[in-house]
Amino acid sequence: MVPISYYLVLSAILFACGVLGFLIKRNVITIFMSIELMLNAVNLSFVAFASYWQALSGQVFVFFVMVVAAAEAAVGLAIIIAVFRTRQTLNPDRVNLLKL
Amino acid sequence: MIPSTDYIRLLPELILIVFGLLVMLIEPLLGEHNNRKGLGAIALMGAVLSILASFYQTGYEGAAFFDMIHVDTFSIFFHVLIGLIAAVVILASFEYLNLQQIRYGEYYGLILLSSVGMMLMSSAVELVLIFIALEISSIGTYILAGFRRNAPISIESSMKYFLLGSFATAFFLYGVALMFGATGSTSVYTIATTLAQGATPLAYVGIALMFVGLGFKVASAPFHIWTPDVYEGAPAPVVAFMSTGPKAAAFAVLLRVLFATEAPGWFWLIWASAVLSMTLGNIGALVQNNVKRLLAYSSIAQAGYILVAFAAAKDIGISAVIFYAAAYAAMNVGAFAVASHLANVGEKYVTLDDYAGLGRRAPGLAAVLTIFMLSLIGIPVTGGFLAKFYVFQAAMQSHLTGLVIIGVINSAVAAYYYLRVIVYMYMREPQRDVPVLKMPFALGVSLAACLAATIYLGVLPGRILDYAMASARVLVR
Amino acid sequence: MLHLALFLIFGVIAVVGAINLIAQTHPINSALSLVVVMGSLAAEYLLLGAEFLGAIQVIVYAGAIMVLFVFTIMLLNAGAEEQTRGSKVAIIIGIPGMVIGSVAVAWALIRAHTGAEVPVGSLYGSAQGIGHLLFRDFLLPFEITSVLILIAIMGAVVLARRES
Amino acid sequence: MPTGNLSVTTFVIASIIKIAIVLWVLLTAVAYTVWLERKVVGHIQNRWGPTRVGPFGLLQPLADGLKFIFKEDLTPPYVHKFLYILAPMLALSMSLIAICLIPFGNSVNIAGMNIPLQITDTNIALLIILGITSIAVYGVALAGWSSNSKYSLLGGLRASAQMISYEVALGLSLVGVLILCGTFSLHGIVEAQTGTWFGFIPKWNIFKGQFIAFFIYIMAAYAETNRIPFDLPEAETELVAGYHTEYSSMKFAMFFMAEYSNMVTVACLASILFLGGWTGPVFGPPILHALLPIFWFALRVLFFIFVYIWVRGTLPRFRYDQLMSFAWKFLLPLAIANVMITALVVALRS
Repeated sequence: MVPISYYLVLSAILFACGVLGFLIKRNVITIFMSIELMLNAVNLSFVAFASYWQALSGQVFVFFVMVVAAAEAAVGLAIIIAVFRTRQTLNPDRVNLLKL
Repeated sequence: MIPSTDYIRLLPELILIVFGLLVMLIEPLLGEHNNRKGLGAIALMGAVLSILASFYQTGYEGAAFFDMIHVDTFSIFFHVLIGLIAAVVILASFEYLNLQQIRYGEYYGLILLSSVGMMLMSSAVELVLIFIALEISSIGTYILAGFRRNAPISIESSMKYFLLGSFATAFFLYGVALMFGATGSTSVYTIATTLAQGATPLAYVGIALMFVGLGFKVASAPFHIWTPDVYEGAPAPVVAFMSTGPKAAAFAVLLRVLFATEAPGWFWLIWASAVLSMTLGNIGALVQNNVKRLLAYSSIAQAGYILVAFAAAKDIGISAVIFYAAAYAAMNVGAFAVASHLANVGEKYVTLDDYAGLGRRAPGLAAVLTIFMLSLIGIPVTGGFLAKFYVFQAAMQSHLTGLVIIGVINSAVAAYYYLRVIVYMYMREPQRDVPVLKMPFALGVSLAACLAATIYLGVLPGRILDYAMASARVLVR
Repeated sequence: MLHLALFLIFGVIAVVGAINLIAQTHPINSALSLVVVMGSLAAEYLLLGAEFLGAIQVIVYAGAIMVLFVFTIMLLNAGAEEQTRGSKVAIIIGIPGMVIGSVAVAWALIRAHTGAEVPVGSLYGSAQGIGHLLFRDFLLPFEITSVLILIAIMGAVVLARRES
Repeated sequence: MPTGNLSVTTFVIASIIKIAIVLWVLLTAVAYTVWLERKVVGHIQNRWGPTRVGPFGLLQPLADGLKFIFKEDLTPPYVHKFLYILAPMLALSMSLIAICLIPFGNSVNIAGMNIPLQITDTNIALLIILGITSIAVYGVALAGWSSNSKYSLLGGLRASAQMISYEVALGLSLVGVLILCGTFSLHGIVEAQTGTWFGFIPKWNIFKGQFIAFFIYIMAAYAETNRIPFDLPEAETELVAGYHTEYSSMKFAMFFMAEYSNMVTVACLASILFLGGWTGPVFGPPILHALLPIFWFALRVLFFIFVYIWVRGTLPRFRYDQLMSFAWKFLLPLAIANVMITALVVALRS
């Protein structure tokens, strides 16, 4: 038997990894992948909580998150391809017409 | 079986979807070099019909689709607001698309479909649906931001918006997960009943994380960093759309999540965010030379004012938020519509210097922009004044003196940069030759609509205010 | 015992994969690490009884979304990332913010009485169960996702299409 | 519970024996599919095919295998070494894992124990197979990318795009079957097809209105396994050998084996999903009761493999854009229409 909190902690660790990746990576695609990692971590939380509450709706939520992730991936990668076409780089520091 | 009234409760969204599909289906039938104005007309018709459908909903309040959406005065108000924003932006885009050589009719389809998401955000009472609706509106605006494809700056702003937006969405989602963990449900009303029995730390953290996500969508500090860049790069009519529509919808969600669930522990979050937004927004705007960036910072500050009302007592606070959202939409869409007209081919003329001497070269346009600027400052007889007045009044009545003082000081600071635009228009000699195009009919109509709305809200606020009050009462029950 | 052992094995694989995602400099290595994370998460779902989700996780996430990533990396033929100094704002505000956030979440999780042990697969996420929810209670969100997908397709086509 | 009525020890032992048998049969089948292909294609083209090694060239597969083992294992410079080696392993192992979910017959009684003729059965077997095939795309994509060669990269890109596209149609073609059978378990799907109408028309899914789905499945399956007429990823005339241009010796053999064992899996799946699996007349002594279902099953699989080869000997290759538009503009709408009609019929009948 594994306490549900173990799953939650695992999910929190993965989420933190995703946030860290978003902050320090210097390649747009990898940054985007960090976001996907964060979504995955959240999904684990949902499944674990669904188990805790004995409510299938938590699992259904994960289903929707996957759909959203797929839609985001399609749009995001199209945007990245378009940026690459104009700038020939994936480094966000070199995509700098806009100052941040 | 699903009763037919459920479909009426979804009617505005259904109409938008149908017209969005129609635009999409007709677009490939048009030749490569044909004008896309016809598609715009179809889209406009869809937006107008959905506004009418929203009015028609008045007799059919209630829950639909197994308690997924809740049609009430609150949601109807936001439906109409979003429909109006979409319609005005579509009108303002006719000329812009021609000028910038954007030949993709999908533009109109995207505006309609992302409006579907925004409308659903305001009526959804289930976090699942709220999340999906939020994503529809976000993804639509990510794409629209990159629509000036031949300009690298546009596609870069799209990328920036997309990356930061998805990042914020992940936080929102984690917040939802923790909320689900704390209450065992994702329905707003079930969450409310569970939270009423006492909130766990999980719920507090959940609310905070959800606020991060929503705070990003409404561009409130400290989640505002993306705003100036994205607004600078994105096509001007799109900025008019995304600085008002998604924002109004996100405020609607925030109202529902915070007040309908009686969520715990958000007061200081909102307080801090309001102060930061007002201050950072106004200070940032002081040094801007690019009008789009200036308006971006101004919209951060405006979000701050709205958040002040959140912190106030429930009913008057909520009605102040609703009123402010309407006034803000009118003046901001108007200001960006003017900016999009002046920007000309390739959005070349967007700095304050390009606006110098506008008072002589295009007196009508300058006058209109002046009114919007005055309204953004909060000068009487304009909607902006009353909106601000109600917000600060609500805060005063709730004894939030500190917040009101900060807000008033900020308004005074803000007056400087808005007035600066006016000063440039009327008192500076133009540095270079900036051509001003003839005002096309469609844009004229949309500007007139914004102007009328701004003045109407400033002179005869009674009906809207009553309506806002009624909506507020529905929400807190 | 077996449950705990499996949880730990796949948990460690997932965390190592996530760290590897950050540590690798070439995007394709990062992508494959992410596939590993997703695979081990699918195993965790199976442990929690969500077998349908576990399968869908592999098919949709690892099999479709990540293939799209790999495909894009191959298409752009992007090399290893350069080590430039990124925006300082992100590091200065982001990292402390992340630490504070993690502490807050950890605190909430510890206080949340979720230490309850739940037997393996106590909530059996069968396809039937999920289907019933999806096509009844969650009918509207399900239908609305079609708008989401439509908007995504439209956007992807518009943005990635070459100018003629 | 997975162990059924067996004790854990017997379950493990039985499983190991089953795995050994299945692997042996599969690899032999793969070897002789190659032989059969060369023979049949030879005859179609009016030649003999392999004749030298053994009677009718029956030992040819053995000779080929020895050749692959003893060839120099060349790893070109400039490849991404780790992924270059990983790719063929991934391709082969995924195709071998898929086979362990296939039931070859009903359960048999050995020494009073009821042993299912399947390595493992789960409630979501079909989904797992789909998942495995979607992971298998990585083998091809990574092979193309890691070889660091233009031909390989183009082949890999083409292959992964093709496999993803056809997977959609493949998955949708199965939905009709799932609606009729109401389960993801392959065993359950076969069970749902037992019996006959009027005593002679078997109640196979293909006769239950899944005729169109069957053809969509077959076409998508050809594309998934990169076979003619959809073998664009390795179109010799344009891409040398596609994604495995830079591979030689055993690594190449792994891709080769993966392709043929995928063919076998796909054929098994087609028999189970559409042609009633192992159902068929059973008669005679108990030993025949046990073996006849396996025989019927093998017969169907053999039929599919023969059709594979026949098609290869007959049809020319598609052009790439034709291939893609065929998937998206023809197969996909057809599959969706099939799903809708099936669902409508089932809903109206209940």
